[in-house]
Amino acid sequence: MTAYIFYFGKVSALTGKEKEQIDLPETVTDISSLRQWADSRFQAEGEFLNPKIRIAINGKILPDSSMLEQIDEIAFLPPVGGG
Amino acid sequence: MTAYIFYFGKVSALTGKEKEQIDLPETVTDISSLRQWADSRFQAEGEFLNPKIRIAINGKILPDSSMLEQIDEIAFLPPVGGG
Amino acid sequence: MIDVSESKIDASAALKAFEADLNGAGAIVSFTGRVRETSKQERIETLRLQAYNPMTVDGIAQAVSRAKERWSLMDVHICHRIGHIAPGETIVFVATASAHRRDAFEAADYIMDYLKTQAIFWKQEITTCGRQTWIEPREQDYEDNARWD
Amino acid sequence: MIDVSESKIDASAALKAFEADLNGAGAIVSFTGRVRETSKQERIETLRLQAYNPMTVDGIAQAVSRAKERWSLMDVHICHRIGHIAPGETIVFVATASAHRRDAFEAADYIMDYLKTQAIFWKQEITTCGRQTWIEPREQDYEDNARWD
Repeated sequence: MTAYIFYFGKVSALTGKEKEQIDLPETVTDISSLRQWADSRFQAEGEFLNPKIRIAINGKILPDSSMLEQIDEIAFLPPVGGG
Repeated sequence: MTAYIFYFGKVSALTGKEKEQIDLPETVTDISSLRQWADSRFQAEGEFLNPKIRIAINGKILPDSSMLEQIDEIAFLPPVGGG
Repeated sequence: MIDVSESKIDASAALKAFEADLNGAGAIVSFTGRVRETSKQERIETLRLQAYNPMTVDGIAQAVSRAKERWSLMDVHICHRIGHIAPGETIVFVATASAHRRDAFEAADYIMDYLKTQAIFWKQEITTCGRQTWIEPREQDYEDNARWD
Repeated sequence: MIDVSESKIDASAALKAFEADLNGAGAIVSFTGRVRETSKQERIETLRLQAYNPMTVDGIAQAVSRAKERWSLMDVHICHRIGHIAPGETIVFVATASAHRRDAFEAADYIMDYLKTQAIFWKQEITTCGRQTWIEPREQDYEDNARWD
């Protein structure tokens, strides 16, 4: 499963990059396992498991229980705020 | 006692004029008697006695008990509001 | 800056001048009040505004002082038109500036409530049919103003 | 009109365009938010704003819809800048128009609270010394936003 991933805001400080295209391993089946995968990949010591970081799949924020199918785009969204 | 009098807002609908210069009679000694004088002069049926019409003497709003001395300018101020 | 005059108000130019004078203000709120086209189904020909200076300007200056005591403001700018004002034209422009936005919002709101209910102005509406009516604040205006007591 | 782009925002021109399009609106409120010169005594070099479209614009459009259900509004106009923004430049411009002023005031206030705490943006402050910090909403911003629940 190839996905385009965005690491927004302070998440990019954990990853050292703001986006990448990557083949996800088969162990990544839902949002929970996506969080686990990212956390160990970037040695983030649980930061990716923090519910304050929301996850959008194909432009829609989804709960941790959501299964991952037909993913084009993943985004990690830390707390937002503009203005 | 000669005074310059302004009749603002809806008060001018009672007087038919917005200002005048006039010699006040000697019976006008305080703000109460000024109200009485204006009310009978313009046959206003008590409109000038309404406390919602405030009276300014020389640019300062004064209570009905105030004595009138050294008057240059009198203004009758009905309820205000701009914007 | 407080300006009460018969000159037309250009809200956009007034905002530009206000912003140009500010150093470091993060938040700027402006309010523009304009003459409506109709009143109770009748077309408005003109709105006439009377003031009584220096009482009018002094009263506004005191309201600005109270606002500056109550909120942390960098600047306040008020333009209020008097004389005859056509529909669509601007009667009043208020701008406030502060470091954080709540101060600017509340101060602009407060100053508008003052102008609507306590500032020394009288408003006469003249319709195209010739009806002339002196307009007093609405009950809602007095209630809005009482929020600050 | 919702505009999220890297183009510079001219608040005065935006207010002019907004007012020109309005027929019969008595009350217009605008808010301009600008980048401050300093943060914790350090000079700011630039503020960087990220968005994630279409999510960002869709979210703002939904907030405008909620505002239009809640208040009687004639029009709403929002410009939000993204990319690198220099001190003194405008990050956000919001304008609201209504027949009576409370609607325009409250809707502008509501929309700003949404933009500050819920809109899909991320803000990075870069100081002249090179310190880079991702900025999250202040506790006060969340409290302000909770007023509308």
